[in-house]
Amino acid sequence: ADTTVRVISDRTPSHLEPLFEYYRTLTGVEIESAFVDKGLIARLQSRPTEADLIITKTADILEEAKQQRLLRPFDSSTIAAELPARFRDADDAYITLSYRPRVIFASKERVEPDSIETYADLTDPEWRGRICIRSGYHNYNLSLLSQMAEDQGLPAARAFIMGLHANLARRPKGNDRAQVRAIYEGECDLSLGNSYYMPIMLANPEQRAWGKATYLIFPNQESGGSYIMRGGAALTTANRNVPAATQLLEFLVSNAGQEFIVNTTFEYPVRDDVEMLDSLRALGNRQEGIEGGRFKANFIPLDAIAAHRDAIVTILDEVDFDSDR
Amino acid sequence: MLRGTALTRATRTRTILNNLSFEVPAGTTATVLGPSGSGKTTLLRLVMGLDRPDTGELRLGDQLLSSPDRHVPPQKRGMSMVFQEFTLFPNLDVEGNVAFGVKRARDAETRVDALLELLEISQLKHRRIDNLSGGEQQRVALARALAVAPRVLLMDEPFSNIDAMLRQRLFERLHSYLRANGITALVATHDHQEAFYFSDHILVLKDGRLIDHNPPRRIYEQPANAWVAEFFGDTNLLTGAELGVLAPGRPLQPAARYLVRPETIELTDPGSGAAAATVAKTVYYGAYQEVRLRLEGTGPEIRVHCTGPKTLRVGEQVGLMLRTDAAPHPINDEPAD
Amino acid sequence: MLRGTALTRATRTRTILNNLSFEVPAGTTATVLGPSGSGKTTLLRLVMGLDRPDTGELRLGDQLLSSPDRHVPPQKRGMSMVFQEFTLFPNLDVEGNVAFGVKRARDAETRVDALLELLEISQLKHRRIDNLSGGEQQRVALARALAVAPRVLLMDEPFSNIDAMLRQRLFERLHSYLRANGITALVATHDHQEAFYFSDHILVLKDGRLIDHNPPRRIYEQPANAWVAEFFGDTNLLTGAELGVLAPGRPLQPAARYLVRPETIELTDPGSGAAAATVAKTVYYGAYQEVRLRLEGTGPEIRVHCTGPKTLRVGEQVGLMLRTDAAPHPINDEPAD
Amino acid sequence: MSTLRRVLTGLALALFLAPALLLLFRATAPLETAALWRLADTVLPGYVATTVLLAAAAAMLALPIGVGGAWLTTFFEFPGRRLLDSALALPLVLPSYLVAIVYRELSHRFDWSPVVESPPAAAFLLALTLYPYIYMLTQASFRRQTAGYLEAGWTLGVGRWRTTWQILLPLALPAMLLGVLLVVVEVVSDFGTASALGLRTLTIAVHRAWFSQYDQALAAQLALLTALLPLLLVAAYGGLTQGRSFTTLTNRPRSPERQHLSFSLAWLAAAACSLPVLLGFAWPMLWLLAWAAEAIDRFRLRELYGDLLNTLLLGIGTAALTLLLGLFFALTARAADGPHWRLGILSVLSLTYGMPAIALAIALLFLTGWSYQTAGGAWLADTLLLVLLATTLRFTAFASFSIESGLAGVSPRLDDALRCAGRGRLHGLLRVLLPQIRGPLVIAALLVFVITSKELTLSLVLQPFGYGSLALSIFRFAEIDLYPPAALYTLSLVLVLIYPVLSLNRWLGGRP
Ligand SMILES: Nc1ncnc2c1ncn2[C@@H]1O[C@H](COP(=O)(O)OP(=O)(O)OP(=O)(O)O)[C@@H](O)[C@H]1O
Ligand SMILES: Nc1ncnc2c1ncn2[C@@H]1O[C@H](COP(=O)(O)OP(=O)(O)OP(=O)(O)O)[C@@H](O)[C@H]1O
Ligand SMILES: [Fe+3]
Ligand SMILES: [Mg+2]
Ligand SMILES: [Mg+2]
Repeated sequence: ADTTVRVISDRTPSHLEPLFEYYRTLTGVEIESAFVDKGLIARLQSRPTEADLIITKTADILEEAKQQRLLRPFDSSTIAAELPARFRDADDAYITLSYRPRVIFASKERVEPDSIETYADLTDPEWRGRICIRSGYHNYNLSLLSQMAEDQGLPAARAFIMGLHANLARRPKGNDRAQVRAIYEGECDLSLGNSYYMPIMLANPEQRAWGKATYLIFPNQESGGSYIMRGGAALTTANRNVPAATQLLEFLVSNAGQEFIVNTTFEYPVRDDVEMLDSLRALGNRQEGIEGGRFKANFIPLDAIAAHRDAIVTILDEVDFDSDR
Repeated sequence: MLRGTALTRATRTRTILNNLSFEVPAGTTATVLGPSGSGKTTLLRLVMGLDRPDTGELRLGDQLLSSPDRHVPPQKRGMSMVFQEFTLFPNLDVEGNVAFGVKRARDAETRVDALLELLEISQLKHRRIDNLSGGEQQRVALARALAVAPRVLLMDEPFSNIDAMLRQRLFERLHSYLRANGITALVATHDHQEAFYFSDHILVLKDGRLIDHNPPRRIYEQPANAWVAEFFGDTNLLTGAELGVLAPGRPLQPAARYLVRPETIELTDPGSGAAAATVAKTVYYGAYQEVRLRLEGTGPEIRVHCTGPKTLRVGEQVGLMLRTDAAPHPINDEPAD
Repeated sequence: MLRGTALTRATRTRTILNNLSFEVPAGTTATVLGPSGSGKTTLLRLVMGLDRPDTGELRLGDQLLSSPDRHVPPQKRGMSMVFQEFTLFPNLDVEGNVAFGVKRARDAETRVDALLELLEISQLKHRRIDNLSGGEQQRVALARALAVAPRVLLMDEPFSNIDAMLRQRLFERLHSYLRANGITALVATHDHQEAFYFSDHILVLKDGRLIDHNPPRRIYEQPANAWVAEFFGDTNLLTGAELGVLAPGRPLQPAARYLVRPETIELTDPGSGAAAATVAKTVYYGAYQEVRLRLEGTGPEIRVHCTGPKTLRVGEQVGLMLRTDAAPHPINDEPAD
Repeated sequence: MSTLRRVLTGLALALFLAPALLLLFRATAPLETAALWRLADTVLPGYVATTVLLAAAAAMLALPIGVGGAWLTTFFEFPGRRLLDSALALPLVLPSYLVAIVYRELSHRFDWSPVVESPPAAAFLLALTLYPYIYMLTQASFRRQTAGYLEAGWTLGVGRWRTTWQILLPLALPAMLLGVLLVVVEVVSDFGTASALGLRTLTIAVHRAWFSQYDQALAAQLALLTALLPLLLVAAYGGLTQGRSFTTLTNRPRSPERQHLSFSLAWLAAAACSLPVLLGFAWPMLWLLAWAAEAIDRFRLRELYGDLLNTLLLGIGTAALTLLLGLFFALTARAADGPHWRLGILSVLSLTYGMPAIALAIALLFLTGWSYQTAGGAWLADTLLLVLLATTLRFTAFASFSIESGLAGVSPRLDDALRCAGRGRLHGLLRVLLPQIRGPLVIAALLVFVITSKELTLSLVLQPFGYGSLALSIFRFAEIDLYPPAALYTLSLVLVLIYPVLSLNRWLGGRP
């Protein structure tokens, strides 16, 4: 008789609410939600059964939660059938819902197309004093650097961090968009940022000029692919309403669910049969080898990434990455 | 010469000071005496310049201090004042309070020490204000006002919390201090003893009016009216006819009223004396005994102060007579104004 | 019966009350008298329970009120107190202040009115307290303390801002009010007149010690020591030898010291009397004149209070003699304790 | 103090200490200090230095603005004084981080607008938005002072200025110090502004340890370190006020009349009082209005409804609870002999307020975690009550400090008189003592209400399902750089808060 599902999420409410509303009209299932933008993992740890379903923009914490036995492996033939293995945890503890690569934003005026192909290229002395980036300790950067450490080894990551730090134009501050704006304002020529910021900026009248001043480079297309951030979902250990929660999970990976997610977040879907947004198709069009926005992503398993976090933080501290230039 | 002319001060509903004119010659001490609520504090505040008169003028020597359209601010008057409620500065210690108004820091130390010495509070120099006793606070307030070396010193009940013995000592010292420094003083008090000791002139206030303004002796012996007479001590107000019983042979006007002070009547053995009386009540006051007597017949109650250890009992019979050296003063019973 | 036993109170640096024992029989009035800073206020606070004794006990009837380990809080003692600095509640008007402690709202109105009437402040009923005169505030404080119908009423200098005439009236009314209501009262004052009028017993404090504890007359005439004698009025302390000059023929011990009150010495015409003297100083006090005289030869200075209108001049020659009804009291000059 | 009272106070303090104790437990068991030492060797000194610099500079700037404003509006008459009297409190209604964002955005858009992403500039902005704490507490203290001291000064030939400087200002010392303490604690535990301006403070480090490193021990250690700074200040407060008297005897509680200033001085005073209002409120407000205008078509009153209700509920509830607790604490401290209880209480409250909000929130989460399994606990967590508990724990400092500063000026003789007046404590409390500190009480309630309405982190972490508030909405829009809707919600918040702030004077009843 209980037809409500409780969802806890760190996503922006406006990104999920339309989806929940649609789901309600579709199935009659009421969704109660709490948008805990901060401390989601702590909420999970202290009240593991408070929600039925977790939806997060950083799937890293699902790995953390899994290790702490806070997740209930889902049991769904639909998901098994429809979701490629790289988007599922090995033990079916959580799934990836969407992903976005962490890419390079380059000044249209001051950076020649194809002068940069990999992340490591950013350490080239040519870019000394020309790169902007947000705090090294931000999840986005930590994730990126951890992936690099897994992909190319810790020494390579260290070299990258030091090289990048040496090339920074200014103290790391602001969010990803602020770096693009700095390019627009001429303070620097290159920055790192998540791909979705480009379509978002282009859609915002105030920020359109920033986006227009830059173009996107998907790094590492010749090697393993661009590093990515993942959004994900998982069931909690609450046993109030497992079937309904599983159903919602299935809906999230369904075509309709994916469309909602992609349309609101401008991330990339986990299904190939979801039509790609126009605004994403144009991304990377200045880059050789990128057609219609299709790029190569590096799907390193989350557990492998998590293992490098501490080492990366240590290196950041050592070079005092966020310090004034 | 501090001179007030036709000073008036009123609130919306009532007149607190009504058309006061007075003079205090430079270097002398005048006392403002009056019952509670008669306007003493108000007058002092007005002289100090803390309040303005509604009408009238106040002058110090040639200088016009206050008038309805001119007002020398208090801090420019060269006066200082001891407040009835002391108003010490709670965040400063005794020394800090006393030194507060001293202009040249170099003088402060010695000046403060001398004044604390004068007022017998040297040992309190570094004490906080809030755990001083009432009398100690009062002396600190006095020291503070003296420390600024004022031309005119205004004191509002400066000894109300100080015992007779200490007060006597302080009186004497303060008196010579004021004289030595040529300070004009105006003291508000409700205590006529204080007024007698201290002052060259007494201003008697009642309900905001000045009803007598004379030297102490004059006021005691020849008060402006019956009220003043009573305010300054116990009285017997007797008609000439009544008094004649006590003082046979004196030339008195039978219908007039005379002020007869209790200490001017003598008790004698029953049967002797001019008149016979019965003791109606006695009160012991140490230095004297107040005896209320009823004259034989239906005469008025008569008060007598008698000194000495003799104890009278209620109902006892005694003789009565006016002392031969006494000079009863005829009283004009209309209010002075 | 309010009884204190060996009460002591000290700060870190000094002892304020030192081993005080006293008794106030129920329904009577006792006065705590002492110079400024002697510990009167401290004693009252201790009785009220605002402070605790360091040692000793305080009992009211059978009830133990204070001891070092037991303490009945002030609001449970059935006492009330008039503070030396009044401490009225500034946010309430006169009525609000007086009615504050009245438990049953129904009684409040009549009770307050009666008390305001008693203390002659009815017309102030709805006034804010910040523009009352000092004496008016003091009476409001008194009314507030009376309004709660206490078993024991503590008053700290309750008349210090009130003139003699009004004080006299209030004394009388308060006295009968206390008697009529069976209220035990403890009054701190520095004014021995007040003490004489008001009290059944007087407690004399000096430097935190109780040095005399007797009915008024006894204290005036047979004080515990010279200091008490002086505190209660002008004195002459004369050896038997010196006194002999004024009172020839009396049986006196030449080496002993006697208390001779100034009002027990008579001035006579020069040449008559027992001894000859020269006037050294005179002070006019209205009811009497204080005369300081120097005996012929190198005798001590002698104070005489003489009543009557005769004016003496400094340097004048007069005769002197002890009044025949005077009984000089031999003084034990060691401190009482 | 009675045993019952001791026990109650002890229990209340234990409640306030619980989060800190949990942190201490997390920080020390098992004792892992490697990360902390590594940090100490690398970036920690920088964090500490920035934090201290920021706090010190903000306090040094806010103090003269707050005290100066209070002084001018209380003791002088000048053009616009009435208006400025209320307006000086206005910067309070804007969330600090939003003001920072406005100034940051302006610096990008206009060359003439100064760059604010540096610690000194941030300190300036923080001072601009936080000085009202000092202003309000100090003003309340000034208002209570009596004209008697000025008059006493005059009778000694001393003018208004020197008496003000040597008597009136020192008597307001507790209010000023406690105001400064509030400012410092707020700066130290601030996350929003520091993150908007890219500063590296200890609180940022705590967030980093928690959310980037998932290192709870380190986060707890850093949080405790952060809370240490306010404790030092409480000690300083104790030292500076110990053994001094700030009480005014109350027989003639007339306030000083305002002095009329000469023409040029009057305009100077008006300008001096206008400047902080202009910079801290009017100017950012103008831009917020402009932004809000862009989003006006997206305005849905109905969507706002729930947010508004929650905001009001939480604000009023917290104000009521903190007022009660603050009163309880302040009265306990007053009744106790010696300063120990008082300083103890101040310390505990500062500790709870001084730890970064995120630390408090997470500590509470864990403290109440077990109870979620019980029916009552689940109910607690699913209603606003847990958030209410959190805001109450955090903001009781405001109520308590304000009341403390008010009571510091009330003579203990008044308590004595109350105890002798034959009535119970409560009667005296309600009829006399509370009216004496009416100003500080109203200010306490207002401060807590305003602060709670702007509060973010606690409700973010502890929010029940289906919860929303104005502050949360503002934050969510600002976070993704959507300033027009953020501005729109801010305006709604301002509309809620501005009425009480502007009515403050009326509630204070003008002057006694
Ligand atoms: N602002 C005021 N408004 C109304 N009445 C006032 C005001 N100030 C003083 N009064 C009244 O004026 C009268 C005179 O007050 P004042 O303080 O001068 O008396 P006082 O002679 O000093 O009396 P006390 O000996 O009791 O101190 C009092 O009755 C007082 O209540
Ligand atoms: N907290 C305290 N610390 C130090 N000394 C104190 C304290 N309280 C009182 N005293 C001192 O104890 C002495 C007695 O004070 P108390 O107030 O009892 O005197 P009092 O007899 O009432 O004097 P007065 O007639 O002047 O009011 C004074 O010298 C006072 O300075
Ligand atoms: Fe993002
Ligand atoms: Mg007066
Ligand atoms: Mg006293």
